[in-house]
Amino acid sequence: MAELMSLSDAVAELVSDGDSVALEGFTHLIPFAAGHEIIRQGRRELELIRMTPDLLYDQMIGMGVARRLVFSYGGNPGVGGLHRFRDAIEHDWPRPVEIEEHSHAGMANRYAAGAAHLPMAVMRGYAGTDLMARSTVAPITCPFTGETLTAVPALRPDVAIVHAQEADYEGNVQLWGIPGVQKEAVLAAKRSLVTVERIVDKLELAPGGIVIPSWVITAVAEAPGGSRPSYSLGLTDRDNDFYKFWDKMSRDRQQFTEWMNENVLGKELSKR
Amino acid sequence: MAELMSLSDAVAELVSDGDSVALEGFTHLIPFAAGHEIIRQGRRELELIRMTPDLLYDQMIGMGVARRLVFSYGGNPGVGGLHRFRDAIEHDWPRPVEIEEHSHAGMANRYAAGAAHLPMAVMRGYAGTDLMARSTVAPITCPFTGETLTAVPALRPDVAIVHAQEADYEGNVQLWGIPGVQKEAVLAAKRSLVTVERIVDKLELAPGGIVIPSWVITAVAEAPGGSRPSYSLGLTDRDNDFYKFWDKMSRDRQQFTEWMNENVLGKELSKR
Amino acid sequence: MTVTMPEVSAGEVQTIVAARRLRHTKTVFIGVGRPSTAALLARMVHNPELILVYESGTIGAKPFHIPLSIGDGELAETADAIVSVPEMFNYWIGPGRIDVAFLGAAQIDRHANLNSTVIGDYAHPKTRLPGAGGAPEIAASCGEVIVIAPHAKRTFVEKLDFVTTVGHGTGPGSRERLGFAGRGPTAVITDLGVLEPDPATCELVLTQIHPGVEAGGVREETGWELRVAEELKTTEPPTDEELGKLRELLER
Amino acid sequence: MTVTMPEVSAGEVQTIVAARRLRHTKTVFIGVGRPSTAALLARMVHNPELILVYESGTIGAKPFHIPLSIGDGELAETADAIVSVPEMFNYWIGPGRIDVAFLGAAQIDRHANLNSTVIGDYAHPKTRLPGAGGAPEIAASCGEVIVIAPHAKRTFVEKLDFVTTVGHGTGPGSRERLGFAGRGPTAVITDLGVLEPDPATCELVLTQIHPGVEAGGVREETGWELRVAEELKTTEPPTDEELGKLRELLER
Repeated sequence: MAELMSLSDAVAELVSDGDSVALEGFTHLIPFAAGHEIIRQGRRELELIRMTPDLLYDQMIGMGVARRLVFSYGGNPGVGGLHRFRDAIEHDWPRPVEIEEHSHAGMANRYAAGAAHLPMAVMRGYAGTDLMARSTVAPITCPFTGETLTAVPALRPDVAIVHAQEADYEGNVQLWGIPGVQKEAVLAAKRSLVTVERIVDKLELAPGGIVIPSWVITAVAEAPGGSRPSYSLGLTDRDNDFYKFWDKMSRDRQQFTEWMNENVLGKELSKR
Repeated sequence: MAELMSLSDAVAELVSDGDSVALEGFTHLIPFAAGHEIIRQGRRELELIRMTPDLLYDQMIGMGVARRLVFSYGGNPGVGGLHRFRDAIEHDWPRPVEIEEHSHAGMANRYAAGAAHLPMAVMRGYAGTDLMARSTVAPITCPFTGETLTAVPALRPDVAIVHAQEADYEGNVQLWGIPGVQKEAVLAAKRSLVTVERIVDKLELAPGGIVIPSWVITAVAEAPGGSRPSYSLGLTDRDNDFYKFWDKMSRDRQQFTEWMNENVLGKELSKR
Repeated sequence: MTVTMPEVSAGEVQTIVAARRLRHTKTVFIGVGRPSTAALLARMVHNPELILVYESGTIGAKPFHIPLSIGDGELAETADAIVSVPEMFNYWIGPGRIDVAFLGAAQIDRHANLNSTVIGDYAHPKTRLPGAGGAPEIAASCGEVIVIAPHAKRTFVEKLDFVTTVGHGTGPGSRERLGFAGRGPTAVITDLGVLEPDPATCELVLTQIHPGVEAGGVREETGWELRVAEELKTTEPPTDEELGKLRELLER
Repeated sequence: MTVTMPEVSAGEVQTIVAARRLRHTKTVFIGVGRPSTAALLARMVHNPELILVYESGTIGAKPFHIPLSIGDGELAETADAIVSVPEMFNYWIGPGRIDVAFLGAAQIDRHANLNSTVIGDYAHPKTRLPGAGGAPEIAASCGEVIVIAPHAKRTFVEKLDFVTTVGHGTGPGSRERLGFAGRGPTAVITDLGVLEPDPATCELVLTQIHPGVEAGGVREETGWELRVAEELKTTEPPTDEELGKLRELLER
């Protein structure tokens, strides 16, 4: 059964230096509060896994948390590039970051294979691209048709962290809206943390609701607003202005560092 | 876009003699009305595909509709065997039926591969069993770990038929409760028919609701009560007594034939 | 205390013994019939937190009535989560998330391999049975398997007519060679007693007999030379609570 | 009629031309930015039934505002169906259910192959770009691909620094050899004109120029010897309705 913990205790207990960590959420429900807590606790040498690094990994990379990055699209959605991500890859600042990149279809299938505890998934993809050589995929032949397909290796992170709208006191979690690969990430990981907007007495199945039962989750932590500047459908709105602000502000290393010091490191996690 | 049709027109248009036809619904939402219409229209030489043949295929097999059966569990759930299914396999009555059998996991993955238009899916399964030789599966080696897995060939029926709670006038379909492999069956098939309890002005997303958009469905037909004696969660109840009654009644060929004549062939489809 | 109860049937004892096995189980995978009844009884008497998983996709179902099918409406209405069949097998059963699976069979051999496909020749069967269903992958992957079967010579056979589901294969090492993650069958609970695999040989041994049953009688109903454990236990008789709750459940 | 309108920008023409391409399209797959604007405009002006599919899993979204991200709340709230990312790629994009996909790129070559990964050397890049996202599989499987890109020499290059997405590969037969089901790029719409692949060679040819643009100017902004179609068309100027609706959309 999932243990209800404070966010700081959960991060302290679940995430260790050197771990492979997937913080998932596809545009929606991105677990910013948890990522910030990882930064505050000074974790280092993490392998960060995420389809769309988004501002969250831009922040974590810029703060030197990551040794390695596994991803499929490192942009600021609808705005442009990610400057800390670029600076790390182009200029090794604040430290060199090793990268492994995939397509979205590849990453999604890697999570699905991980959730199934299979060593791989098969798909059509990567064919003819230079990604094939830069990635970790392999051709595989269909025994029935002879067609050459692509095998992608399963993702099995040490820890998966996702955000959801709500949990009950037993640690059952419900999310609705764009589900991304959150369920797959939780089921693929060895340990998992779900942060939630609110804890309720009883989950009422919502339209489009997906329930992840407590017994496949390690820890649940309440973190209201924990997906901001991303959003939790029905409860908070996406802060599109912040995404635009980030594009300007984060171009400069010093400005970035000051912003993080003031807005992330300086913020004591409110006691709950 | 799906065309709204009467059930009899839809069956006449979509199902031809010799087709491979999957009528799916896992305990829940079994499309009995559509199956009965196939019987009434005298279709022959069908390859019937279904994870759990259930009473529906027992009836269709007993009426001589099937040339071949692809399945994974041919029982009367919670009651016992299927007497018409057995009589066909054991004594070729009313005609010989060729069989291809799988495990549930295998069939589910075959549908999933079909929905993806991939030639196969990989899984762990069948290993060590006599099913391996009686089925259509093949070993496949993971290029990353060397593990021997099992490849199952995709299912791509000519027609899939499923039942759902509701559709709107544009042919978008919503179902809730146990989803089985209905969505996969529709997406795997070349043509599809969805029968529904009711047609509504606008679909309101229900708790646990799954929407299949109109544009991947060929035809939608209203068929209130169309899943009886199975059920449509929230609208009709499973007629457990009928499942028990069937076990007794259907043991005898003549009783079965009389029952079908009276209750299926004799019933003109009510005009809608 | 037990004197007030009417006579106990062998089937009732079988169900009660199966329920006791779930005392410390977190998640159980069940089909319909006796396994389902046993799991519901376990939730009532021994383990109210027990999580029931049915292959219809209902996870954490809490039925008040014994369901007839594995997909009855009450299972869907009371479940914590409902998933599709592909998801059930790929994300839940395959990875071994379920601790205990109850399985039945028409034939079982000394290594707890199961046949639920056919009696007689495959192409010209004497009796065509329902087939595999979820059993092969459930038995491969769930933490452990408990088989529930009526004890009779035609069920406990020297050689299966068809291997639908691998239990311990041909003995030690079989499961590992096949890449199975689960421990396989740990008990076969019948209406006469309990058989458990010998840790050294994986051969089923009679380790427990129900009250009023003799080991000799069990051997007679077994189609191979059944070994009897040196320390043969006798099943503790059903308590008033177990029997009362079971009958309450069956009458709902 | 058009005299009342203020001057039209090249970007507006590009968006309007892209929208016109969707007149008879059933389903379109779109990212954010100009493609999204074009698809919304097409729904307003040419094709109210057009079905928008975003890789976030929102199928049939009907946003009133131009979304900033492909997963904005309005997309989820107005969608006919929402699916997970694995389902989106496996059940919807892979099987070629989407008729037209709009894609962008930082570099494009004469066979309409795309680079959105890196400028310069992969290990020591001059500019690290976002990467593949969904593009490789979208371009392989969707019915056809329309590329939307600004027309500049650094974008239309002789040789890609990295092949992120295969358009027509090295020419005729490439897509078939790779097993791609979709037809690949059928048009590249820029702020100067439209390029379309020559059916015989799959090489992009300038087939249409926007009002006020000269073919020579387009060739100058192209990094290879751009061929010009014998019958070079000129883009029909935006109508009042197109321009009015576009500006209305951008101001919402």
